[in-house]
Amino acid sequence: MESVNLSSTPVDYIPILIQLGVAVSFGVLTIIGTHLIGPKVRTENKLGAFESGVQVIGNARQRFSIKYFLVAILFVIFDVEVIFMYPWAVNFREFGVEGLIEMFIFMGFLLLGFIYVIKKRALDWD
Amino acid sequence: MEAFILEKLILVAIVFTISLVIAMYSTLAERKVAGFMQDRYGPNRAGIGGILQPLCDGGKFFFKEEIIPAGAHKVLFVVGPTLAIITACISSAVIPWGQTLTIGGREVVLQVADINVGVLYIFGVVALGVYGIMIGGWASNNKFSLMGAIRAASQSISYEIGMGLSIIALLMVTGTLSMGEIVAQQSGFVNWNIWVQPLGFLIFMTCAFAECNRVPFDLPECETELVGGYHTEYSSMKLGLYMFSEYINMFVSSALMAALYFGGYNFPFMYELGLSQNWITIIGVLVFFLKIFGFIFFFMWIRWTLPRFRYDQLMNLGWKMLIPLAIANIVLTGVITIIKDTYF
Amino acid sequence: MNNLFILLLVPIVSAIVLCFVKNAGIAKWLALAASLLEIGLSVPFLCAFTPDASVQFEQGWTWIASLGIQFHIGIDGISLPLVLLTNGLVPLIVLSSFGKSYKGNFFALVSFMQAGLLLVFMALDGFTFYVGWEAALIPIYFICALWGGGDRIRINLKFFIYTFFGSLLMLVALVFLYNQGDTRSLEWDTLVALQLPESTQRWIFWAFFLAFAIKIPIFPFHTWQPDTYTHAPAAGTMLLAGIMLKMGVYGLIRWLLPIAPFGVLAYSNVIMVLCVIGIVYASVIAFKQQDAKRLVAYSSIAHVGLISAGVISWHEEGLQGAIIQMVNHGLSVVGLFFIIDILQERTGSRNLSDLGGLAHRMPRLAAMFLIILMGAVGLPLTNGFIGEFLLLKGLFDYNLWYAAVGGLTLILGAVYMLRFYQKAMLGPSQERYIVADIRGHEVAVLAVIVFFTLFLGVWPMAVLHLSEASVTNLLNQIKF
Amino acid sequence: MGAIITLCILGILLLYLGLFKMNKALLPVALVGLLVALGFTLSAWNTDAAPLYNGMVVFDRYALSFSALCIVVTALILLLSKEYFRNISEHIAEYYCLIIFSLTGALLVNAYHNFAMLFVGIEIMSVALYILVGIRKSDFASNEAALKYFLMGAFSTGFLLFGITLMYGASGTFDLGALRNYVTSAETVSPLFYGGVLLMLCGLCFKVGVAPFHFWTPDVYDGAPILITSFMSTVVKIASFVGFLRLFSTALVPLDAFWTPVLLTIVIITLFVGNASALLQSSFKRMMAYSSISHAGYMLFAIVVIGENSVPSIFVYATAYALASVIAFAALILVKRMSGSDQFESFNGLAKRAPWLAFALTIAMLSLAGIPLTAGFIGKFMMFNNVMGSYNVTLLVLAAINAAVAVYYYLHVVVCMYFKNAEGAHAGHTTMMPAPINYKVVLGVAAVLTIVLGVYPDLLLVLFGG
Amino acid sequence: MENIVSNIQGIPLNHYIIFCSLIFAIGVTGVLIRRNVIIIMMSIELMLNAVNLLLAAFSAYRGDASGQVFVFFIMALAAAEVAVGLAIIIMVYRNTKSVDIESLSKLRW
Repeated sequence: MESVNLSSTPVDYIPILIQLGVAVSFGVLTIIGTHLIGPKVRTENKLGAFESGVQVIGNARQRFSIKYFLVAILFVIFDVEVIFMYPWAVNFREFGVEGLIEMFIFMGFLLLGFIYVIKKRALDWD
Repeated sequence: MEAFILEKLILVAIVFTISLVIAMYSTLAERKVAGFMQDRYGPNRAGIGGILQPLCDGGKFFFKEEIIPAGAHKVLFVVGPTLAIITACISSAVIPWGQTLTIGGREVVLQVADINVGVLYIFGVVALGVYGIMIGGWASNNKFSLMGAIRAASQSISYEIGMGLSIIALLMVTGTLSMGEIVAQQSGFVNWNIWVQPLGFLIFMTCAFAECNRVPFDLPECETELVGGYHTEYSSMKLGLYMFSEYINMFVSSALMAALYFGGYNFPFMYELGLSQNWITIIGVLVFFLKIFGFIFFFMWIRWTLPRFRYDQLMNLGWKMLIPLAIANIVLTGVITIIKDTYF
Repeated sequence: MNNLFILLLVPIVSAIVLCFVKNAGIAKWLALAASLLEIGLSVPFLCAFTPDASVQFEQGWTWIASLGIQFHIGIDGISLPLVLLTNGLVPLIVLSSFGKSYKGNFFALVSFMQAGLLLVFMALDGFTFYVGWEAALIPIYFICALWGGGDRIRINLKFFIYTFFGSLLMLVALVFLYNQGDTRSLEWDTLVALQLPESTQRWIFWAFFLAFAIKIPIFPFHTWQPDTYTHAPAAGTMLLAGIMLKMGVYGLIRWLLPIAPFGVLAYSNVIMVLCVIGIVYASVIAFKQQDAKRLVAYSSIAHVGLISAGVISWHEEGLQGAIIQMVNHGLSVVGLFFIIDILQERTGSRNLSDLGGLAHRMPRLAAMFLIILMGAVGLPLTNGFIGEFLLLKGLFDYNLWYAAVGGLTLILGAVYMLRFYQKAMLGPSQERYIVADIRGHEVAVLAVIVFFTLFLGVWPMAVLHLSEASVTNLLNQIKF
Repeated sequence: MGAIITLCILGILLLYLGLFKMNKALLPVALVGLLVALGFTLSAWNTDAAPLYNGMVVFDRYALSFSALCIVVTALILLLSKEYFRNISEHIAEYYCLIIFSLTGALLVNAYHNFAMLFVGIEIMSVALYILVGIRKSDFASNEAALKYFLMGAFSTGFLLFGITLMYGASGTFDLGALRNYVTSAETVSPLFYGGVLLMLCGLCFKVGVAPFHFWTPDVYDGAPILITSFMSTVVKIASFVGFLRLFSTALVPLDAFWTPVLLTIVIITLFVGNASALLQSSFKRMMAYSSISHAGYMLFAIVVIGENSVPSIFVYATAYALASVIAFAALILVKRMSGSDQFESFNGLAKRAPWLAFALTIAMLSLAGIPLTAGFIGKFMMFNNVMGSYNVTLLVLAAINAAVAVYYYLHVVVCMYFKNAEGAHAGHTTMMPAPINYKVVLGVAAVLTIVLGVYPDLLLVLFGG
Repeated sequence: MENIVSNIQGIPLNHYIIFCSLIFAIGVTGVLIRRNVIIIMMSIELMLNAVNLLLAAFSAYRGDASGQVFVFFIMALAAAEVAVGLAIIIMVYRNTKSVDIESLSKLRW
């Protein structure tokens, strides 16, 4: 535990950049490669949207259930609350009991909101 | 500096190749495991025991015609799978594959990048993964694809909360965000985090399954309902990239689980056997991969054992079970740690 | 017993009580009783008043401690006549409304206004003064707008905003004065003792003057007045012309002269010219009027022009004349407006061309009308005479030419007033009017007015000796 | 601090009461909670006001007095809400809860001693309001108001934050006390700091809605449900002003040579724009919106000339304004319920139908116009006095002109009530349906308070140790 | 921490300030000229992120963590704001079938 290396330099991130570069080039090259290699015979049927062989009706980009949206909003809120816990969790021992209680209060409020959301049946899919 | 970059370049190349190969052979393994579970052979024509099967599949992907539907958004349609494979490939950058290896007097750390926010990095990259699916699904202009994409997004963000919360309990134990540190702390056998965080691990694993869109959480692409979901309209290597990214994700999450909870490269009695550092490292790497393979097998095992969830069950599990459980886990961990620190 | 605060309290209480009285019959008697009680209460003040320069019956409480603002009231020789005038006219006004079926709220407003007016005349603190100043405005606005005629909404809004703007300027000046000096205070004594630099006094002068000039109103600021007077109900007009415009003149004497003497000095010529223009202009316009009420309204502008000129003239005679003339004008204008109201009620018109030959049908009215008219014109032995005489004397001492032009007011006043009387009362009788002579409360009101018209005409010292010492003191106080 | 904690818990309690279908208990519980919070606020009156929680908040008398005012006004507004919310939607508990949360934010803004708390307070206050403004989900005006309010609120928050950031960059602190030290002790104040002050000024001006950052105000006030408008134009506005004043009076006073001209310009523009626009309105609600802009201009006087009198004068002014606004909006709710319109015409003949309502509204209008014997006059007097302290005679004359203009539109409604007769469908109604008891209480309390404070303002002023 | 601070300090502070001001300005411009509500909202987020970046830079320069804590606050509240804002936009969209700011013209300023 003594040798905890807290410091991190931009140099440490260079390998990540390297890996990113490799990944990007892999993805792009593959796409280009298939584009060049594959045969191209275009027919109208082939270019139409696939709906299990049934006649396509309407545009696919239409409105969808509000529930998904609700989930997205809840995610935004809860995920940000979770972010608050990271620094606390890492330094949890230093904060001791007081920090624990404070975080419990925070989580208590979070939980109250959470229970409210559940009770409001915002997460029920029927 | 040049040496450092060269070293890292080689390491990246190795990691990259390994993950691609593992991803490729996971497809074979999957079919083999399926065959085993269902008491049949699985692929066994190409090469001995079907060993060349992935290569054939890959070749087929390349030589198939690529179709971009007329109604699709051309650019995004191509960007989708590319993004998916990129995010899949870079998430492995912070995983420590082994301890240091001394080659010709030079100490090589078997980790691409030991940054102090490794866990956050993984979360960030994993969160990006959903964009690939979302973009591809939306760009296809197909109802199935859109459905799949939305489900994927919804599912992955739902389980991300549970995952984050379960990791918090782990962080309370480890006190660091660096992957290297976390694994180094788990030397030997009794120090593995699984012993102090069993519940956290279960939650994490469940969430990892969901994040990877693996059965029983593969609703975004369930072929019986959505005919492949977000990749309904994809063909040739673009489909291949999606599948690749999925298997790489599986590989990375297995590695993550092994590293976070099962000691990574650590194995019992590693220091007691009197081995030299290089040997410990090499054995460690092998042990690590053994653990990874174990998890990959577990993934497949589950796939052929459990039926798929309904969507409401999926959401209920994520929100109403895992999140409260994860919070309870945090509370438990906090209380126990404090009590332990104060009284023992 | 000589408690000024009670004098203030009675109208307020009666106003609150009257608010709840729905019955018109009860309301008017109640209002009359209250106003008579008020007179009864003010008589002891007159008796106990020693005619010297001091402020008497003073009462003061801390009002807003943190701002150093006092509620401070008192009476001296200048305010006593006006207090008495107010208290004396209000019962007349109430009485004059007996013929109408006003409900309690009307009388409540009148009572409330009475309180505001009294506060203005008694105030010895700038804040108190301002409160009274505004408090008097609200009820008269409602009286005029609720019971008035014509385009009452627009006219009264104009009146309100006009006067409110003026008073805001005064507020600015007061706030400025408040910040001068060592202690934060709006006490009259403190303000008078300030001795501001001349340049400051100049704009202070304008801020105060505009507020007062709009209220009085002096020539270019008078545009609200004829319309408002014409379209207000009779009682409203009486309140406006009889008492409220005195607020402005009183303000000039009480606040403007002592606080900004250099300002007055610097601009007295300008003001004088305005007053004189106002006198001539209003007289000419009055002469052309067909509407009797409008005629009296313009005559009022002419009269107050002269009064203001007297105040500005800075002579004892001018100030004394202004004070007595305020009382006189209050009496006569109330009488005139009441007479017009009676005429309108009887004949349905107050247009001079519709009237005529009423004298022999209404002899009592004709007689009283004539006496009041004489008072307004300023004939000897009536109250107006001594007032106008003193005012002109003051003006004469100031500048001969102003006095000369100002003197026109006597001649022109006689002309348009007599024309009014002639058109309304004399001449061929209009057969279509079946009119009865005045009776009951009408007689009572007019008789009181006639009595005082003659009484003050014979013995003006009744008022003058009250204010003499105070005026002299005021003039001595102002140091150049 | 007790008050803020109480309110937090109260909000959640209300939410859960709604969850368990105890809608009847909502209002009583909310009022009791507010009472408790008020008790906490007042009980802290005589304690030492040291910054708490690492200098995050400070509950000095300044904060406490405004907190108490906000709580009282909220209680009055909540009293009006009894039937109001029920008519709008079934999510009543949420609205109570959101109002309480918004109030919590307001209290935080009142008491901040660190920019973090200012930001958090403003956000809590605003985010709750974004929702409240849009609670008429199917009403287009309400939607639009919510969207506009949200966009403008978020936009102004951006300015505020950039300002805070620049000030932090220059001084290295978010703490007001430390900021003051920086301003007074640094030999040269960094240009970054000046930029920060300007941007913060912009952000805060957006929040309080003064010209030229006012353009969202009328639309939002107009589109929002009346009750919410009344909350916005009273509690929220007051709290924003308090935050504004605290920043300038605590930290930025030494730089007044820099920001006074800017603020002075803003004040003058605000007065004229607010008044001139209010003059042209045919809707009472919109008129109130514009009048709130011009009142914001008057309240800025206290900030333009910061002195020992700033706090009491802004307090008295805010109290008067809040009481009058509550009366006005309560009356508007009643009138609109009957006539379905918030135009001036719907007030026609109100004096005959509902004399006491008309009377209360008249008092409110007179108070807003600043006529003596109402609280509004005392507020105006103190504001004028404040400005006069530094001999800003010109500003004062401009203010006087504006006050005279303002009388016109305030009297407009009085004119409608007393001097015009109802036409059309409502002409037949000789009496209005009687106001519910809670309205009577609110109107009565507010009107009496307006008069009492106008006659005896020491009741309030004594708080500031006059 | 020292390491990262020294590295960040390798870049002149002015560069951060100019860069963030530019981003902020882009955000402001976006709010003012774009008509799509979603894009306006994104522009606002851009403004906030410029602020975050600058705060982090200042914080690193001064070696004072409070700036970074502030970033946390901003992120959390921005999230709340976005959640509410999105809900409002959905509500408006359901009524008007449009996310164009021009369609909001019932109330006129």
